[in-house]
Amino acid sequence: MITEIIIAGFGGQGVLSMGKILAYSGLMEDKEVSWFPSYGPEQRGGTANVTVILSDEPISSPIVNEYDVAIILNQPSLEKFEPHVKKGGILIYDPNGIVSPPIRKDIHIYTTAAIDTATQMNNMKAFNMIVLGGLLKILPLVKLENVMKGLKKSLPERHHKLLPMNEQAILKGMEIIEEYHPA
Amino acid sequence: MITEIIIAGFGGQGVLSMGKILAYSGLMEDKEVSWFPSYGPEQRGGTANVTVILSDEPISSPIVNEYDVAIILNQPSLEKFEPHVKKGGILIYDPNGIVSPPIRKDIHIYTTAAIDTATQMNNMKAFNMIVLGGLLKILPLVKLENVMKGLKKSLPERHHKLLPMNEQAILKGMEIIEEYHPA
Amino acid sequence: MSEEKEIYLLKGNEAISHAAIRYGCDGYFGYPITPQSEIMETLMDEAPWETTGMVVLQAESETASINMVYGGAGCGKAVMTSSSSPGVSLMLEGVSYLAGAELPCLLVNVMRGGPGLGTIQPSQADYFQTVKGGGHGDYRLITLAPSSVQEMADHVALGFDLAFKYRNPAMILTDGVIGQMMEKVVLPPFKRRRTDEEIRQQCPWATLGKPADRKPNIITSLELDAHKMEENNLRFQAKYAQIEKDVCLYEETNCEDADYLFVAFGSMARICHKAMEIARSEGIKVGLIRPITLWPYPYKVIDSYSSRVKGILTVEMNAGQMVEDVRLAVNGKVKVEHYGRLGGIVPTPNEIVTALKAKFGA
Amino acid sequence: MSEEKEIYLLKGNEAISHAAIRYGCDGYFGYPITPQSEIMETLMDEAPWETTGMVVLQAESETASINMVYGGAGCGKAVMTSSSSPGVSLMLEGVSYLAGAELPCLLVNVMRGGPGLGTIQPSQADYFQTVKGGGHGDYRLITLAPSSVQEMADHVALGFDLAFKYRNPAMILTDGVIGQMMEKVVLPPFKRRRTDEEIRQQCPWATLGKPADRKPNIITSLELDAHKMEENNLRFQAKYAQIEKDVCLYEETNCEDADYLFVAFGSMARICHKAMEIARSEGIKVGLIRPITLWPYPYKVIDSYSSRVKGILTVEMNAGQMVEDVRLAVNGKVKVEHYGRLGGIVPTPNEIVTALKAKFGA
Amino acid sequence: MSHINMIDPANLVYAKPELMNDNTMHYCPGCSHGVVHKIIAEIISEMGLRDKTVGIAPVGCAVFAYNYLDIDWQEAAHGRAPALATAVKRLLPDRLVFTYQGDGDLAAIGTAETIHAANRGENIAIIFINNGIYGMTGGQMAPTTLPGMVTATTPNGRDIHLNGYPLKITELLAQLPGVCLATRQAVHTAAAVKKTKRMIRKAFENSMENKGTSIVEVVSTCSSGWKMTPAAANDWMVENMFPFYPLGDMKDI
Amino acid sequence: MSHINMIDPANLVYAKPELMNDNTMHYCPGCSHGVVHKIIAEIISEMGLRDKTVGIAPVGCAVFAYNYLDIDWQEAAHGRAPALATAVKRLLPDRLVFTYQGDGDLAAIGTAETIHAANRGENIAIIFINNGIYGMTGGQMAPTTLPGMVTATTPNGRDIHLNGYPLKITELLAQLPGVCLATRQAVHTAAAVKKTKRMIRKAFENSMENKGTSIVEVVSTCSSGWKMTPAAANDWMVENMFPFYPLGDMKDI
Amino acid sequence: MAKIKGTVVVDEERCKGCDLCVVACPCDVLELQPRNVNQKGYHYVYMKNPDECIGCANCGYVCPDACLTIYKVKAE
Amino acid sequence: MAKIKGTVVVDEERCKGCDLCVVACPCDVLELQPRNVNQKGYHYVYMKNPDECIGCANCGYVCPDACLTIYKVKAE
Ligand SMILES: Cc1ncc(C[n+]2csc(CCOP(=O)(O)OP(=O)(O)O)c2C)c(N)n1
Ligand SMILES: Cc1ncc(C[n+]2csc(CCOP(=O)(O)OP(=O)(O)O)c2C)c(N)n1
Ligand code: SF4
Ligand code: SF4
Ligand code: SF4
Ligand code: SF4
Ligand code: SF4
Ligand code: SF4
Ligand SMILES: [Mg+2]
Ligand SMILES: [Mg+2]
Repeated sequence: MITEIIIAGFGGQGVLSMGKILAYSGLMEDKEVSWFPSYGPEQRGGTANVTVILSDEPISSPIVNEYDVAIILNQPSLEKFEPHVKKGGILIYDPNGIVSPPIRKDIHIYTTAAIDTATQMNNMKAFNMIVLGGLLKILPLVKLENVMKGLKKSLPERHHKLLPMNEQAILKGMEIIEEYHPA
Repeated sequence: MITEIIIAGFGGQGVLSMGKILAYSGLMEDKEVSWFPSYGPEQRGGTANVTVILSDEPISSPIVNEYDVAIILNQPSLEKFEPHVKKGGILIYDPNGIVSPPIRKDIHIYTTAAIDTATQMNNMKAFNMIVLGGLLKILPLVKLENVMKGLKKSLPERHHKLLPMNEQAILKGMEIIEEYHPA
Repeated sequence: MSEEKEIYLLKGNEAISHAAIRYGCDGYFGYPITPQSEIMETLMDEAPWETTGMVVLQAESETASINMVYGGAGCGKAVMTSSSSPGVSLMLEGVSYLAGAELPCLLVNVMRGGPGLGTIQPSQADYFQTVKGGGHGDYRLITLAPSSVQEMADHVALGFDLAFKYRNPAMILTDGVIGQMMEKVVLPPFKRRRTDEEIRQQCPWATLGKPADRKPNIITSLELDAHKMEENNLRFQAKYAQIEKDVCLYEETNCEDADYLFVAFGSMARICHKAMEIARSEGIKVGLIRPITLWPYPYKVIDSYSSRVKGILTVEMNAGQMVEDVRLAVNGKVKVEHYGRLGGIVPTPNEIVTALKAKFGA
Repeated sequence: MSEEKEIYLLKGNEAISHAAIRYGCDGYFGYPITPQSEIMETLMDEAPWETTGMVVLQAESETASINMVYGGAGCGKAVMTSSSSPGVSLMLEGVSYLAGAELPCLLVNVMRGGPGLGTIQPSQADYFQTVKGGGHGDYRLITLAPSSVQEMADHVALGFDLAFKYRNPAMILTDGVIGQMMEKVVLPPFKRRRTDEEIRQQCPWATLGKPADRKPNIITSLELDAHKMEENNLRFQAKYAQIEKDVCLYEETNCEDADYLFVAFGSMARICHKAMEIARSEGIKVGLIRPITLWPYPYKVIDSYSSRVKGILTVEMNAGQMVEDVRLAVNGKVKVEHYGRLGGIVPTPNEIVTALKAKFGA
Repeated sequence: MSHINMIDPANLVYAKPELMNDNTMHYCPGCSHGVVHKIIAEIISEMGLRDKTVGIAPVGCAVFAYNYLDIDWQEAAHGRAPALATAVKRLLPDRLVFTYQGDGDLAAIGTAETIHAANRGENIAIIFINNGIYGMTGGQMAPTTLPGMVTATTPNGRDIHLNGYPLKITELLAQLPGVCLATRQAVHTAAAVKKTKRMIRKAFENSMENKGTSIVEVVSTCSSGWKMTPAAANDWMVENMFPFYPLGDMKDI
Repeated sequence: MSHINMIDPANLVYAKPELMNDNTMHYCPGCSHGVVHKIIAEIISEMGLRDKTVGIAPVGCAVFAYNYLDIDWQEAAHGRAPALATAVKRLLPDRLVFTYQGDGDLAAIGTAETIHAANRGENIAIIFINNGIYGMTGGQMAPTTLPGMVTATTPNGRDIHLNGYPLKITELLAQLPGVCLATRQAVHTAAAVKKTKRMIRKAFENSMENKGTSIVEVVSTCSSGWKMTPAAANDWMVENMFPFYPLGDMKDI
Repeated sequence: MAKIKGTVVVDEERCKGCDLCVVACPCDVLELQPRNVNQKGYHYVYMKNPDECIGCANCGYVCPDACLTIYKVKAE
Repeated sequence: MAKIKGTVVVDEERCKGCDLCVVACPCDVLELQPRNVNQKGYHYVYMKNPDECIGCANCGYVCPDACLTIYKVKAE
């Protein structure tokens, strides 16, 4: 099995690190993983994205044409990546700031009100974990325990105290994700 | 007709400028000419040489294996170039400072006591013109008047007052050249 | 040690830094430039001067960096630098000096799109610069083209080892894809740095200070006497011929029954691998040759297929550079075409398959 | 004017300087290096700033020189620099920028033996650097290879004209033989420098100050958007293809009945000419192809002999560089061999004839 | 008078400069570059020199300066802006020629070009944005990074023994006979902005009057590189940068 | 006592230094390079550091320094000696590392490397031969060429408007915190030679004691480039170079 | 007594919410939108206390993105 | 009274005839060979007034080519 995922949003939203945690989680499950970011000069509010591939076989190309899963966190990214989700694939987006929602009917679309939830939790840092929770709910790519292991691995020691908060955020994300059907 | 000449000695002896005057003289006679120096960082008393070719036809290579004429002004140059004079060719040298004179019997060898003569004339600057005079005596490659024209052309205006002195030196050189027969 | 066999998830750039420390690298000198700044940043973060004693210095420019490499290499130390295309161009005088003075060292170019300031996106347009002659004069760089993060790590030791074996600079020629992507990687075990005494033995030419019992060691690329300079060059050429005999790394995949071959290096080989899978799934028998050393180039292995396949497609992120070497390899025996994307665009597997069909009617 | 048809006896280097002044060159920026320092020295001596208004400036380095050229060229001015091998290596980032910003200018490399500091004697070992890619990225330099002092003068105008026609840097690639030798030369008549108004018309892209009625002119090689950067590159490639169609200079001598061909450029073509004479005098029918433009390269004309001759010998003062282009030209149809001397040694006509016999049993 | 009624050209006291176009600047929020851009735009307008100006952009965050000010621009290779400017000014002696450079560009890789252009007394103005860091490439140490300052390549703070001392290049330049103006300013307050504007205007006048090289250093913030909010960065600058890089004129002749 | 009898090691007061070998130096008659070579050879012997010394030769007339002093040498690319020295000294911290550079090498193409090595306070000694000209390449203008001085590229004398000002780089270096010693000396008289020797020795001691960067400028002659006899060149130097490049210590801490 | 009054027009789409104008204002006139963001996702600035504005333009001078236009009148 | 006497040994083949030692000598001891040259063509230095030499070594210090060896004794 191979799952090709794009995560895209504004720089600063934690797009790259969400991808990193996903990749680390895959690593904990002995999967093959690849993580390829859009990179550049400081993103300065521009868009950022990362392609994460989890696979049981060696991964040939870290760059792909189409995605099994697209996680979309702002309007420009939605426009850019919605067309590249594989038929029957998954698109998850946070409706905050989205003025024209997705329209495809040949894919599964979900919303996660992660920004609002994080604001309510008064913890914007949890935002990307909430999104990740949503993904794991609908596509249990990796076990939660392995996500936590991955997180532990990817965070410097001094941040390990934040682990419980992150776990809560993931669980919260699993709760709030909702299916969306374009009109 | 094509004449391939090497002039070689210490840097500072006027080797390059003698070649230049020869080339200019050829120019005055509408010959094809080429002048190719050994070049380098300041010669600092090292050896310097220049290949001058005078020809009625276009000159293909400015660099040659063997010379019709070799004009030799110090010991190292003698050692270097004597073997490369064409059979039947000409070698002219100033015996001053030469400890082992030329030995070939298949070429024509001449001596010109130019250094001594110049010292006597109290005019070391005339040295290379004396040598040139010798060459012209035994091989009238270019007419004296064209040498003078060439000289005029190659010297900056402010040095034109030196022309008569140079002419005298050439004439002197024609006088003092002597054939030499190796033992 | 089990800790050392631990699997890491690292960027290609980071893998290079960790591998360098573990190799016992003595010094890194560099200047920031995207997409490779993580190499120096990782080293600064690891602070190996506190552990192995490795020196890490941010230089004032790439020009300074490469000349620091020259200074360090002249002492027989295992030193390296890294940069990306424009920065590497600034190093070329120094690279030619390194080659001319026969100094072992490791250079890394994480290529980005040019010419000029260009773009920071991935590219392979410095192939010619690296394998034909960026700097002046006849010289060669042992050139390694990793196509995975694991190879980024592995090629550090390989590059240094070859560099020291032949007293010649080695270059890891990679690009923004491999430099920036994260993959699993097994890092090599830690080796300690060589002592000065070991260097004196292994590199008797190194300038470590002249003891009474040997002549002065002189590191120079100068020889004003053209005859002696020619001798130097003949010695270099003989060495290059020896390296060509000894070293030639490549990877063949599905070539035995192939009607068409992809030839691609580095990140493009990864993408061609996927394109090969797609083409095979459509019934087109495609194989892939991945040169791992770009110099020495695997001319022979490519030529060995020249009368067995119907066509060869080189895929490069440039306007057609390695394709010349493939053409030189097959010497007219089979049609060789080039497919490339430029200026930072990474071709997708699908478009490569399409290109194959278009060029060869496959 | 008769005065202008006067015949001069000049060094190749000096011819370049006089030709530049007469062309109406606007600026020269350079740094001393043997064997080409006479170019700047002659300019300084002529003091054209007092006559034509040409700027002549000794820069602090070759790096500065090439970037001054960039600045001047960006203003649509006809500007140039010159150097020799190590100095040219230092210019390569700038050269890539010039190509990437599509700036016309004239570069001169009077090659000496490398690699490294090498020697100051003549060499042709920067062929690859010039025609394949010295700097980073896919770019091309219009490359002229004069083989006489007359051509040194003539190629100044030719180089500038082509550079401006195609908005691309042009390079005169020559060596210490041609740079240092004196020959007869007819200098071109004086042309006055273009006025700013003329430049505005001929180079609407030039940065001369933005009047109200046009958009700002921007000279840059940067484009962070990879798609746009690819478009830029495709534009460059299209331009290069056009130049390849339009421009290709070479000289054929005695090729009609030839059994063997010499292919050689610059000073080596002169020496091969003599070798050809010697060989013919011995009854070996040898012809000579002298590429005058090294890029675009006369692939077609060489290929046109590939089924008519028994062998081709390229003669170069390097370890075998242009020979690859000759091989690419004939694509296996005829045996191509290389003869070269290295490190500053100029081969003699005799040894070339000997090499021909040895390689082909001619 | 209601707010809406005040909005009348007659009452205008401050607006986006005419020469600054509508492109969104790519700079991070609060980046000093934008302020200096505005100042330059205003001066060129005020001096009526739009058609006589050639700006030289650096490699650094200001590489895209050419996208924001509607004048002719050249984009230089990293550190070489003074070399470009030298040629431009010598070939177009009646133009205003200025470079706009960051600390990495001017004081690291471009050290030789900067010093030699200034020492030749090229009639150019050099605007030098000293934010103590390499902004563009993600916050590595610059030659001007303060001791102890954390950057991507000094994760534990600049250690002078490992990384050398911060370089006060403007002090060096001030001593060169070719330099007619050398000053250090900032743009964190309205007053500072006005002072900086006066000095840049003077630098531009010097270029037009061929008086030699002028250098205006602007001590700046880089909130992204410093990992602070823009306001906090200003405070940090006042507290830490100013003592080391004191504002004021070093030379003005 | 007859002259022949005086020739006894016991009576020796001066001889070719032990570390200087028998190769004929390629320098022109009277060239200052030779004198400075001798001084360096003497000091290394006296300090007993032959087996601990790495010298860095420049591109310039002294490129062949490695042929004359029997120590380990590296020959640097033009202007980059301080970069080499930086790496050598950091990798071999207990060695004596010095560069030997001409004015073109150090103060033109190598400006950035010189300033940054000094500013980092690399523990190296820089011996700087300022002869106001590019000797090696045939006498072109150097950054230190005096106004009015005739060279191959200033045939009518250096004109500061065309060619810029002479650069007093040692004065600049003296101000960098990384520099512990900056001095300007000469070698035209026995007394000057002795003084220069003291300062170079100090510079070498500084390198061994890791006190920072030392720079010893030696105002020198280039009789070939200046087109004078060596003796006349010395006089010209005293009359013309010394007023502009006054001898003395600028910094010594 | 003539009182000086000012007003500030914000180019909301240009604003990057850097807060520098807010800090620079001597009269506490400005504030970043606490919730609303512009299309680029920034909390842009607005006049919280419009009547306090004296039209000094301090805000304008320090705004890096030239988002602010300032007008001033002498009010009765 | 003890008089200081010196002598100078010239490495004639090393000497380049630069004249610097001649100029440096306080006692007019040295001179360049007016006619003779060494193998490199230089008029090398010799002791014209050997008895004037005080062994001060000034000549040695300034000789760029390290041609001079100087000895000194206290003569009665
Ligand atoms: C030759 C070269 N080396 C390195 C780089 C990468 N680079 C781009 S900008 C920059 C430094 C920018 O810092 P600074 O000049 O301080 O400007 P800032 O971004 O801080 O305004 C560097 C190192 C490059 N583009 N070219
Ligand atoms: C990159 C490069 N540029 C130019 C040269 C040519 N070159 C050799 S030495 C030299 C200048 C030497 O002058 P200086 O440093 O003053 O030393 P000097 O010969 O006067 O002792 C130059 C320009 C070179 N070798 N390499
Ligand atoms: S990185 Fe720093 S200098 Fe660059 S735009 Fe952002 S704040 Fe400004
Ligand atoms: S050219 Fe000048 S510096 Fe060079 S060796 Fe001769 S005198 Fe000395
Ligand atoms: S104009 Fe002055 S008072 Fe009004 S908002 Fe701006 S800073 Fe505040
Ligand atoms: S200073 Fe400008 S960009 Fe910043 S918050 Fe105020 S208006 Fe917005
Ligand atoms: S030792 Fe003194 S006195 Fe004797 S020759 Fe030398 S300089 Fe003259
Ligand atoms: S100083 Fe030395 S080289 Fe010069 S003349 Fe005297 S002994 Fe000879
Ligand atoms: Mg900065
Ligand atoms: Mg000098």
